Amino acid sequence: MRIGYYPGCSLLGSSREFDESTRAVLTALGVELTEVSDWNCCGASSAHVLNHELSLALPARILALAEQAGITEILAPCAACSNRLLSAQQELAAHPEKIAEIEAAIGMPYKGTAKIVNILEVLGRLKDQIAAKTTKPFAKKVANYYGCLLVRPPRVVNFDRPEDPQSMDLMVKAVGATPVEWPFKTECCGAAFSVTRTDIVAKLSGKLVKDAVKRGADVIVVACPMCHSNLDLRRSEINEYLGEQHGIPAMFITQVIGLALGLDPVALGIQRHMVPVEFKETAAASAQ
Amino acid sequence: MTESFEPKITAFVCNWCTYAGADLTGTSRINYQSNVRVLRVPCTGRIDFMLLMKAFQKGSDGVIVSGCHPNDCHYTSGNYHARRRWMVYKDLMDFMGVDTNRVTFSWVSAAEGARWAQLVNEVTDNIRNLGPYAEYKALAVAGIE
Amino acid sequence: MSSGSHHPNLETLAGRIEAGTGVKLAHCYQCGKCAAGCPVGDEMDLPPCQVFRLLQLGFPDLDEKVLRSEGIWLCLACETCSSRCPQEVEIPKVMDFIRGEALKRGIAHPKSKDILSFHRAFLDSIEYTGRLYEVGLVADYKLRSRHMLKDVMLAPKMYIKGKLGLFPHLIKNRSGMKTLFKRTMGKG
Amino acid sequence: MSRIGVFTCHCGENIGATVDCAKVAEMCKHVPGVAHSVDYKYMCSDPGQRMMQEAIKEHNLDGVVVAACSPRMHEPTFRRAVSNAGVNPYMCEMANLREHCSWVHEKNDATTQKAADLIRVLVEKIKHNTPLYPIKVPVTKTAMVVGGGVAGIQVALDIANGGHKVILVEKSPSIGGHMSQLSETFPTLDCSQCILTPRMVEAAQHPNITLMTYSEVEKVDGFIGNFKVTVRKKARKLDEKLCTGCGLCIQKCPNKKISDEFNEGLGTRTAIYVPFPQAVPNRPVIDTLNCTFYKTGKCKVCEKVCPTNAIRFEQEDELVTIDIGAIVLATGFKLMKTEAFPEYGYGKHKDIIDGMQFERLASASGPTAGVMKRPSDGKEPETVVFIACSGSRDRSKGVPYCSKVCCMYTAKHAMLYKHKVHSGKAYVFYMDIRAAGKDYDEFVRRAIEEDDVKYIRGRVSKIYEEDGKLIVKGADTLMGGEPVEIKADMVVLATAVQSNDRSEELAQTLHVSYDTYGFFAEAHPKLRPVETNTGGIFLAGACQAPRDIPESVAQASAAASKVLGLFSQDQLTREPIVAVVNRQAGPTYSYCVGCFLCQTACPYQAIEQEQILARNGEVIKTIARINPGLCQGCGTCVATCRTKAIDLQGFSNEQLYAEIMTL
Ligand SMILES: Cc1cc2nc3c(=O)[nH]c(=O)nc-3n(C[C@H](O)[C@H](O)[C@H](O)COP(=O)(O)OP(=O)(O)OC[C@H]3O[C@@H](n4cnc5c(N)ncnc54)[C@H](O)[C@@H]3O)c2cc1C
Ligand SMILES: Cc1cc2nc3c(=O)[nH]c(=O)nc-3n(C[C@H](O)[C@H](O)[C@H](O)COP(=O)(O)OP(=O)(O)OC[C@H]3O[C@@H](n4cnc5c(N)ncnc54)[C@H](O)[C@@H]3O)c2cc1C
Ligand code: SF4
Ligand code: SF4
Ligand code: SF4
Ligand code: SF4
Ligand code: SF4
Ligand code: SF4
Ligand code: SF4
Ligand code: SF4
Repeated sequence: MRIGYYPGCSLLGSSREFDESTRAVLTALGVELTEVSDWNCCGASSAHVLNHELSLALPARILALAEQAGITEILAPCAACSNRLLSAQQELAAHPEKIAEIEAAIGMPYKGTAKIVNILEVLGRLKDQIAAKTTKPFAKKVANYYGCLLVRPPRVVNFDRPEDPQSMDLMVKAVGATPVEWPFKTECCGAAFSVTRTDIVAKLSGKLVKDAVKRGADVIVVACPMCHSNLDLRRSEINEYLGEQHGIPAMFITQVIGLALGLDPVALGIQRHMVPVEFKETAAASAQ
Repeated sequence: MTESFEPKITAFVCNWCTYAGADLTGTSRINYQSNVRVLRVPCTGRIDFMLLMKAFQKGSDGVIVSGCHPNDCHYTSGNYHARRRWMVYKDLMDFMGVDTNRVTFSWVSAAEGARWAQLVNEVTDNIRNLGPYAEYKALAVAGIE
Repeated sequence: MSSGSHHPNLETLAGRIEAGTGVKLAHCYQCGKCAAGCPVGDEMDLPPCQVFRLLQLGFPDLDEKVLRSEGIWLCLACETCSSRCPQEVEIPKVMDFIRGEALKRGIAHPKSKDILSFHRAFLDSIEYTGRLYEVGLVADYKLRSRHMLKDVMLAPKMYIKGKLGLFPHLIKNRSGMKTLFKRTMGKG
Repeated sequence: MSRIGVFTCHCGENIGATVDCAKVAEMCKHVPGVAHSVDYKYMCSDPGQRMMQEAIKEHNLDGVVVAACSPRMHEPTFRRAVSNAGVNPYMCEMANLREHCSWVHEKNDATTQKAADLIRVLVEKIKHNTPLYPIKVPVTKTAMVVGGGVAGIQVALDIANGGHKVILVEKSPSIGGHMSQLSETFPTLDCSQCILTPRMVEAAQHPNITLMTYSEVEKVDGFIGNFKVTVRKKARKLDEKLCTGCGLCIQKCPNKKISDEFNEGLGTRTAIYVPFPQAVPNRPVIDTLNCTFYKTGKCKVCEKVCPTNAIRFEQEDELVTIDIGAIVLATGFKLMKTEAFPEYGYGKHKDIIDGMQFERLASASGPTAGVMKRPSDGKEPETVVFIACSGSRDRSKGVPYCSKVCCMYTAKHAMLYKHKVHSGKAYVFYMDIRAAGKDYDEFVRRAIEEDDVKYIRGRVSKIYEEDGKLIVKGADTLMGGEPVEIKADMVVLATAVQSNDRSEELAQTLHVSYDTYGFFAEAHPKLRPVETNTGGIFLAGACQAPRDIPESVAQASAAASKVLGLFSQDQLTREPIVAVVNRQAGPTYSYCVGCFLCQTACPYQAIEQEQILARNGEVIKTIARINPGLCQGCGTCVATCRTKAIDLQGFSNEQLYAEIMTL
């Protein structure tokens, strides 16, 4: 399988390990990634707050570049990116009269034909292969955290169920993990306020961490760099807010699969987490 | 456009709504211009293209088609079919060179006596402004009948 | 014959919202489900349903109350409300729109400043480099918001973990980026 | 050459003061075809009519134009008059000189001219009129009622008491419908079974009523007064005549763990079962999907224990065709399931139940014998949250309408709960309280004021489980959208009332219309609420829209009165204003080219396909044929037909063209 690749900004910086593990896992599964050349930021959680047209133009440039490179399908691992790309693509499809102005802004023709997929969709297609190649089953209890942007708004993303989604649960099962039943799979972590309102992040993410622990999870698994930042980078604020120390790690789904496939933990960027990826009793067993 | 031109207006109306509405105009003694000649049909669904064309052929300067409001049709959906057909008629007439400004589709219910008077007056004035439908003769010669 | 076409009245805020977002305020029937599920509903001075209620009446003083509120700056665009709204009202779109309106009129809530500083810093970073330069963003944000101390503890750790690039990633076509910003933001 | 008489009426001053009637009469004399033209002061008066009848005889008239008031006023009068004088009534037309002329125009020459024009138009029309004769069709005086809920039972009893035969077809093994599942009923809180069971028994024992339970309508042919209905009697797998309903088989059936429909999945039943103890008829059926014998070929315990040897494993479905004069649809509704609520867990929490499940929990004959126990662990719930409008008034769930009964049953549920668990707390999330019936609002107020049910105006966004409690996240819009969180032990969703499964299919079988949501459509929402567009088919109860019991029963009696009205005639007489398809001798046979565009356009399904056969039975041509019993004379088909193969009697192309040509 060949597929276009749009890593997005956070995968170059604060969430490098998502990029590393995505590349490592997909390479191991024989997927070839063609990175969109000279890509720009999609505008993420800021552009739409300040300027609607900008929030269309930034994603449109990325899609136009992909089109130029002959890419028909783009993987955007970051849930925020894929959500933004989809929103812009759909709005322009519904309002073709806006395209001319956007083309003028980006200085390129825009067709909006490339299909945008998230990481769970791509992994989902490879599930059988993943299960077959699993050499070190990830025998953990997992709280799968999908966050907001992967499944919402359903009219835009049209992926999985908007409440209690299942795709990640099925994926971790395929590598030997046990998903826990928990109600906060798609509850907001505070995403966009990661920098500005850490108090809100601590409160919202705190609720998630606490409940995941309470329901017996060994690890929280995510598929979005923003969720990960909030659950990992902001853990000290969270613990401070909760007045409790929670060391439950937050991992990317690609890291979980990578470990199960027997890939080198360093290549998966496991060491980059603020909350160390350590498991109470079973840790040693699975590392072997 | 001469002041003395008195247009000939033909109205196709359904028995249940507009005909009754026009009756109510009478019972309420609301005056309107006398140029209109009403032809009663059971339902606007009954009105077909040829009837409209014949009316023009016979020298009508304007045509009114009026029935029950959507959803009020005595025959449930006759006016629905009529409405759909009118769209097609308009296109067809346009295509044939008939001046579609001379056809007015409307709804007048059995309770809208005043509305009927208003409609007839509006259409009469409008057609009076448009003048006699002389062009039709040319069309007729071109063989569209 | 009544026609279905309908033109929003751009003189009113409700009309501008409808024209700008496609959301008709009258669709909201005040069930409160949005407020009930909003992760920051209890932090907001005006929960989403109240925002809609105040706007629905079309009284200028109530419109202004909304535009001046803090709550509209707290919306995370998490889409919880809109995915559950029985009337399929796209609430976050309206939130985006009215924040813009508040800025234009210069009556945005003072607490919006931090949030705005962040978004401005974010967009500036993209405008000049094409991509987000996180260190630059944080530094820039701190300068703008004057929250100098916040997060200083985190940065070195992130650096050690290889998560903070000290140099921005520059895209090649930076002039293209400038044009893009001029043509979109330029319109204000 | 026609001999037409024109009679111009002055209506006293009404016409005469504006229109120069004498001049009109004079002008009409010169219209070709007119043999006689007079004016008179009051045409509808006795002397007026007599004058007209004498003129018909004297001048040997074959057609009459009465130039007077609106035909909507006096057309029947004058048609009767000419008929009495020996002229076919449809050879009489009325020119509307009053409502359409004298009352609405100035007194001047143009108005008089218009009056004359109106008459000339009709003179031309009459020249093309043909005598028409009222259509008579016989009536089979047996009614079929489809659906044996409270509405169907009421219809059946009313018609049967009116002296006519009724066949009551019910798809499930017993009649009773949803009402038999209810505990107590608003607004009086009387026991549902207590008021319904006697009716069920009465229906079963009525000499005029034949019950066909466990049966479904398969096919309907024919038209008003003359339907042929094919009913599928599903195999009960026993001989109903031999079975005494002793219940031994049920006691002994080893297969006891089947989820019980009557108890909405809250209880279990056996493979051979009666849905509930008071079932009518009290005869079991074997559920072949779950019976061990049908799955493995072994068991037959029921057969062994049956004292009357009634069990028949080999029994097959049976098709019966019955002549029916009128049909009443009373197939009721279904409730939206809790699975339809993603935000409330897609139905996975056992303690989130729907309204009907609550009825079973509250019912003395239910799985808990009326003791409040929550489904998950059987504990008495201390806090119960009721959510009104669950799925109703909710575009995102495809049900924008109000389900009408849930405000009331939610108040009832909260009250019943409080009566059973005195220390319990009951909360109702609602948007509006719709309690518009007699004693209804008082009922809701009682729940609030006397039973201390807390009403919270807002919707619930999410429910999740934590530590054995259900966390209900709502908001109170009367407090400005303040989030409200309640830890509940049980949640009852007042889920939407929806059209029954396969109701659209049934509507198509019967050729009745249905709305976007699958409810059957009435002929007119205000004036013909129990009739359908199809003559002879009527509606009762919740199959037409969400309804409560009082309304269902009222509508049932209304439908029955319509049927009795129909059955009071031996023959139906209908106006002959119907469409006909052109027929002629071979080789053309008909202009009809068999496109059947007309068939799809006809709102009454009055158009059938007819094969023209050669002598050897070979089909030469398939053409349209109008069933005059069904045709209502709208003329839509005429306008639709491109080959002008259909015409409408009384408003034929020829007649209308003639009118136009006179303009
Ligand atoms: C939870 C709940 C509580 C309620 N409480 C009250 C109350 O307290 N008071 C009150 O007045 N109302 C109450 N109602 C409303 C009441 O249930 C309805 O008004 C009533 O049941 C409608 O009766 P029906 O005969 O029209 O339909 P149903 O009761 O639905 O009966 C229809 C019958 O037709 C049968 N049927 C369906 N399809 C076919 C077919 N194709 N062929 C043959 N048979 C078929 C069905 O098996 C059923 O027996 C309540 C409703 C609900 C949901
Ligand atoms: C402001 C208003 C607006 C409404 N709008 C609507 C609407 O839009 N749609 C709708 O569906 N409904 C509407 N309704 C309701 C509607 O008017 C009633 O449902 C309907 O009129 C009831 O009809 P009825 O024959 O029962 O009673 P009525 O219309 O009251 O007729 C009763 C008749 O009985 C006569 N009468 C009374 N006592 C005696 C006696 N002792 N002896 C002989 N004759 C007697 C009266 O003179 C009267 O003619 C509206 C009502 C109101 C008040
Ligand atoms: S959920 Fe939708 S309808 Fe309900 S209050 Fe919020 S915006 Fe309005
Ligand atoms: S999108 Fe905004 S208003 Fe809606 S639930 Fe999320 S934070 Fe609240
Ligand atoms: S027939 Fe009509 S117009 Fe003539 S007197 Fe009678 S009511 Fe008046
Ligand atoms: S045991 Fe026989 S007689 Fe008794 S109920 Fe069963 S089938 Fe009927
Ligand atoms: S044969 Fe079937 S119905 Fe009869 S006893 Fe056995 S399982 Fe029950
Ligand atoms: S009856 Fe009441 S609860 Fe039911 S849908 Fe209507 S308003 Fe909602
Ligand atoms: S539309 Fe005319 S030609 Fe076609 S089937 Fe009907 S009658 Fe025949
Ligand atoms: S006249 Fe109307 S009802 Fe009769 S067959 Fe034609 S379309 Fe059907």
